[in-house]
Amino acid sequence: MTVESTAARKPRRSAGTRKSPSTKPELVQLLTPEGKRVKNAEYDKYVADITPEELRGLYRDMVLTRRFDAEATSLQRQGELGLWASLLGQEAAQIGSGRALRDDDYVFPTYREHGVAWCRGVDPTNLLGMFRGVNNGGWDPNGNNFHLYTIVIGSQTLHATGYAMGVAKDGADSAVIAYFGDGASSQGDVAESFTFSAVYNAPVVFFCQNNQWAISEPTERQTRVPLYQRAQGFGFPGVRVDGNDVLASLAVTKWALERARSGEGPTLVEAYTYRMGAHTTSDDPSKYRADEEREAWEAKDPILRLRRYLEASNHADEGFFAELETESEALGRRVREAVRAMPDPDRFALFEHAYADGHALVDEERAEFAAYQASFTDGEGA
Amino acid sequence: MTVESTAARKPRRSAGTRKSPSTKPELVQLLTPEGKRVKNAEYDKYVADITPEELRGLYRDMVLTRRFDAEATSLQRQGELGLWASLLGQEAAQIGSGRALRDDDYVFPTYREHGVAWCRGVDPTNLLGMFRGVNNGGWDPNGNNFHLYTIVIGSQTLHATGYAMGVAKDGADSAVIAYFGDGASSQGDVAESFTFSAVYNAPVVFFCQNNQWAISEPTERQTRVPLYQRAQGFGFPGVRVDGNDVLASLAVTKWALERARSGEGPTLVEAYTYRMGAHTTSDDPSKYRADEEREAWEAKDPILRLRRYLEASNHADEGFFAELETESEALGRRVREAVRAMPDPDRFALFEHAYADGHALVDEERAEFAAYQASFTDGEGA
Amino acid sequence: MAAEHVTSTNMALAKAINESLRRALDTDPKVLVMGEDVGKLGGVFRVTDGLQKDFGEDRVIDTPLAESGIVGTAIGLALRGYRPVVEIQFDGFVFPAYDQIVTQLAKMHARSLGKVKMPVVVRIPYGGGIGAVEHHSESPEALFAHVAGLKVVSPSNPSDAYWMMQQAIQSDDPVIFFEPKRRYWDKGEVNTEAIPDPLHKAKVVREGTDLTLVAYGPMVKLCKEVADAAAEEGKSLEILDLRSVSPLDFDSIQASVEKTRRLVVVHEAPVFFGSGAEIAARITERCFYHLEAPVLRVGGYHAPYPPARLEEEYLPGLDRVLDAVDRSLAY
Amino acid sequence: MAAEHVTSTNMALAKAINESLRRALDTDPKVLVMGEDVGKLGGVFRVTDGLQKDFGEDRVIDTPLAESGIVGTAIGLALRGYRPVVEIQFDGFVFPAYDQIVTQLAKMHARSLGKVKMPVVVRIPYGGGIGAVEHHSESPEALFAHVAGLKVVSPSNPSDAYWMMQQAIQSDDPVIFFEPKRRYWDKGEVNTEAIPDPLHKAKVVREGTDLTLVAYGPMVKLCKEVADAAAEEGKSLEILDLRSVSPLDFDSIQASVEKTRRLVVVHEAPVFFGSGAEIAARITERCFYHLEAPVLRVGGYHAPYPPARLEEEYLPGLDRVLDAVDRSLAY
Ligand SMILES: Cc1ncc(C[n+]2csc(CCOP(=O)(O)OP(=O)(O)O)c2C)c(N)n1
Ligand SMILES: Cc1ncc(C[n+]2csc(CCOP(=O)(O)OP(=O)(O)O)c2C)c(N)n1
Ligand SMILES: [Mg+2]
Ligand SMILES: [Mg+2]
Repeated sequence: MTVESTAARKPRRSAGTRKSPSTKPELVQLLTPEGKRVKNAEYDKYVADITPEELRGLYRDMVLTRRFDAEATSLQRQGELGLWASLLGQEAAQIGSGRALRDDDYVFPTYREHGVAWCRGVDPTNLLGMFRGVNNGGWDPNGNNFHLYTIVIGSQTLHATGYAMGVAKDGADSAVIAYFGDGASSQGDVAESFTFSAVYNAPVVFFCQNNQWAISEPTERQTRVPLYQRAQGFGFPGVRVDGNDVLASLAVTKWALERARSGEGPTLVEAYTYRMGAHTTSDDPSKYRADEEREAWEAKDPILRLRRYLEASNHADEGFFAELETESEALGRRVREAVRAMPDPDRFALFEHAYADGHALVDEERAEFAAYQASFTDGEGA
Repeated sequence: MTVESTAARKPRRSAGTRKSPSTKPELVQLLTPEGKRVKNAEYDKYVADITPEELRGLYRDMVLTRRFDAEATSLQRQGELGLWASLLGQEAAQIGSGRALRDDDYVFPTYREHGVAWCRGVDPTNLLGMFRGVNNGGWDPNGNNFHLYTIVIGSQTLHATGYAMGVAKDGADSAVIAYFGDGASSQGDVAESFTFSAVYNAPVVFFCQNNQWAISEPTERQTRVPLYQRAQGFGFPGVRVDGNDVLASLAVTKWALERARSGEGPTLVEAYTYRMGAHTTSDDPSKYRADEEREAWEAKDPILRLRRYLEASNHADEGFFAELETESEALGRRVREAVRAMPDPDRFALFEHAYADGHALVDEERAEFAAYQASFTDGEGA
Repeated sequence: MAAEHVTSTNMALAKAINESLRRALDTDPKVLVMGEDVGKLGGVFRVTDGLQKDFGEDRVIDTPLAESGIVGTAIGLALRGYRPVVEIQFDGFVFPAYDQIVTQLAKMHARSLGKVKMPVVVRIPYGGGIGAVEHHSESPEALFAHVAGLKVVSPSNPSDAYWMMQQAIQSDDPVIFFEPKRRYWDKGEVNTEAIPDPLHKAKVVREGTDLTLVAYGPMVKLCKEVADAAAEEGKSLEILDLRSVSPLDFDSIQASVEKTRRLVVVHEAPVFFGSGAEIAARITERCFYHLEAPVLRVGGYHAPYPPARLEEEYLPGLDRVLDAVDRSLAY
Repeated sequence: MAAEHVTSTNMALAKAINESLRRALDTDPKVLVMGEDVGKLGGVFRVTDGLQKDFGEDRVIDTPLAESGIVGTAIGLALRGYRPVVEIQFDGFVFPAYDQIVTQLAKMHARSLGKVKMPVVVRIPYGGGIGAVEHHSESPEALFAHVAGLKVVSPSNPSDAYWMMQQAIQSDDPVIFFEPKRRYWDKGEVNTEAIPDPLHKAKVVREGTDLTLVAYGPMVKLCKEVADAAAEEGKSLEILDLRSVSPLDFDSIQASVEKTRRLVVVHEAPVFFGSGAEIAARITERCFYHLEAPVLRVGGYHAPYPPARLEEEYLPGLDRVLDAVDRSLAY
């Protein structure tokens, strides 16, 4: 039988222009772009006792993270790094959620969570190893309960879920947080992590930074309704937070972590934010997005917003900002120097760590490689 | 850092005992188990003009499908089939949805859609080839717009979505229906098919027969909320229908197909039903479920239910039922004989169809195989 | 193996794995068993029969129907210090988990510069000969052996099944454990107090002088039948049970080939890019001046696994292996 | 190839594929291009640059970020009569789609007893040498060649890239099209009116008498450098560009080896269970009495692809191949 009828169908709306059938999604916001503190009945309590010092701390975290990020970008331009994935614009989502964590919580990042790494106490220069090409992951995940960066999109959400299942088995009351992007939301693995975490009631928070883009694709290529709504069909709550509002990001993540700790299971947090830079230093956003979009988001800059609040509320003075500027420069310098001093790995590192318990073929190949290297008169290879 | 805190966590509820946070899900029902027609404001219109003859037709479809299914089960016991996956109990879901289709619609089944195959006009004996082990799929999918059975759980939902994308590109107004089970709902592929179909607004109906079991696992191992709710997080509607009610299954599927045809995009239909038999003839349900459960569902038998309605409404007389009995036996006989007469494939079929355009290695292996076969004096192999 | 005070029991291969899992669950609280239907049902082959009853739902875990999820969460559990043994229900259903296995499980240890271990066992009942429908009879071991970071093993008998499972669980590396499903019901002695051979060492299961047959998993039994038949014709075949596909014990194969000077490799998997290719290539390199004949391979054809009624034609059988033996000896 | 009225243009390999896709989109309305970022961006390597602009969003489709979904929906589109050319962004990201490729795409034609065709091309930029981060430099071709139902090819130069893509799109079988990403910017003549060689035929790209070098994709260029260097030392190497990994053109390799009597296979993928194993095994069988030396293999090690600063050590380079040539000639 062949299909003959071609009539009657209404013209399809091209994907991406389709509007959500639901009303405008709620966005949890505690600080307006102008730096005004707005009340929120549900989430205020999670930041009710925050001190001016802590607020300055958040500000400092964001500034230093941005400084580090800028340094990395410029190190890439100078050829010191092969690639860099900038977090520019996503500082509030990362610092807010990162500072909501307890030491015994565990983090599963993507490749862009430099701000979260900062909160965990991972030395920023350690993050650069993989981008310089000296290793594929340069820190001990258990050193700061911060897992390695994961490049295969979405994979880490399952690791986080499994880890959280283990936390529950241990009877511990720590929580796990899995970061992923708007693009990642389309991966089957992410859906499976929702299923597993819901079925096992695992103490995990799914933290989706919707930065509006997956390389060149806008979020409408991934979903036709707001992403936070994905959770309810799996039986757990989802909430959208203003990801450029560090206070709101902190509060909502605290709430979600508390749910995890108290046996309520998983939560999805969608942090609505914006990737202000290129996808990575290899990317050229001018091919696919207009400058005006970026400009509009600059008005919502997460750092500027908190600065306005700090200034208006007199929680920080000139001295603080000046000192931070100095600290910032020092960080940039330290990172620059550390990267330049980072040695290339020894060639025999090729064969190391492929296995924990060894493998006969690896031994054989290492020996052949050594003999081959030794065959050169200069002892150095070609 | 090690995780030390083990206190404070509430005892976790073991998965599967967790209750849905939502209220009792709505179940679309047009016929009660007792065969009473109940009104439904939304869906009545899709069966408003159904004739007594059509009702008898649905009944006949269900009876013959069940008869065929029983014959296949007994053919397996007799060693004529290697395996059989019975649809016992799911006749209404399959006949109802199958009869909602137009000829130019396209079906992507699992391995259990014998009733849908029946509605499409696929000769039932063709379904048996793969269970007998003479082929891996014995009919021309384009012959009846009924794709081959798919064994890898969930895969076909993506094929259906792609096919539907093609239908839309062609500007045709036909629709596509993808069958899958409650277990399949956990597969990443199913989630990805939801994403793709929503983003491209593809004319596809996802028809999930929730028969309460995925082999030995109850649906609570796959989800903690009713499955039809999964759809909303992807931006399209989901509805739960009484899958043992053939009228309701027909009506709801018609509604969903109409949505597809008119450019509204995908719909999820969860047909709430019960696998009354074993998972397959290899399975032993006594290992994991109580007889009482099955007995409770027997009271909701889809065929009995329609019979009660037909009888009470005088839409069918004794003669109809008697004649159907005879037809039923004849079908059983025909299937039995056809299966027994089904020849084993020629051994050279091994090499056929691996490729459409040929492959040098296959040619080489075929030639070697032929020479090897010819090397036996009896010309028959060992 | 020590012969004193032997606690040897005759049991089927499936039961031997069951007993091995039981022992692991019993002795190490970090060991978990996970998979579809592994709980009350005890798996479709009953390999995990009774384990959930005895160790609880927290240790023997029925999972959602999603293989990527099973392996992905097992990785997370391993990161938390657990030692998950996951079951893939049939060979053909490992592919949804392939990404997690290849890009995550296999590489995590190296990626972390050795900081995290991945003690995960992936159990896969594999191979044909049981008259099953599509996707239930495949032998995908080569697809794992090519991937660095994984170890790939396959026992051929109950004793090895028992001990290799113990060793796989104790390994800090991920082990893909291929179980020869058509041998699940074959019985053999299992001595649960033996000192096992190393996991990745091949075993000479029959000595011979004229030709070496190399096999693993389900094909070892066939090779014994081949050797019996060949013996009647006066040919003395040596049989090596490889047991491990990655690493391959080339030293043992080489030693045998240096003696017999002829080698035939037998596996169910397709010959093209199969284990036989790697063995042939490396052994030819190592034994170039010893080989009297090219290494011959007997295995599946380059075609999708056929329907059950054709599988006897597809699978290596007595005559096809004997034919290869004759061809080799004819050089 | 006819030399009269030639319309030959010098272009880069990436551009040649772009032109080939453009021609296919232009001539066959059923051809579709799908993948992540293939639209406005033109793909991360700009291989699809400008195609969406010229053929519209309905023909050149940006997909959600889900490789299984990409291949799975391409299968459905093929069932509906389309001929999708899908892009996997990098080698390491094909694995989420592996299940759909292996269990569905590869088997659909056989499963349907030939009733449905699967004219799907899966484009995969592959291989290393560009200093990328993890998962961006791998060569997984063996994992596809082992699977019956698939065809696997890889061009080494712009002309082949252009014509092999035309042929892959015209094929009714699924073709895994491995694009040598580090050669994307290499230029060469492309004659768009030529009569191309058959898709699965190897090409002698340099004649020689002392030893045969076999390679495909990115390694062909290296082999030419090797042959140049060897020539300076008075050694005459023949180079065969395989172009196709499944099927492998054993006849052409055999013909060359019968002449040179020595064979070295070079690929970036790990040697263990790689293409070289299959080539070595079969050529040794076919040319047992011709070979003066065992077939030697040069390729990646059995370790995860290393970080960029080590990749030159990991990848076959001039010296390593020359070393293998010397070892072969020393027999
Ligand atoms: C499985 C897989 N497919 C493709 C890629 C290539 N890739 C890297 S980042 C990216 C986009 C990710 O978008 P999103 O999840 O929104 O995260 P973001 O980069 O915006 O932080 C893609 C397609 C990948 N890394 N992994
Ligand atoms: C990918 C995959 N994993 C596992 C299996 C084995 N298997 C066959 S049927 C089945 C249960 C399916 O349950 P459900 O989706 O509810 O469908 P039902 O059998 O109840 O109709 C399983 C696990 C499979 N066929 N495919
Ligand atoms: Mg994004
Ligand atoms: Mg079910």
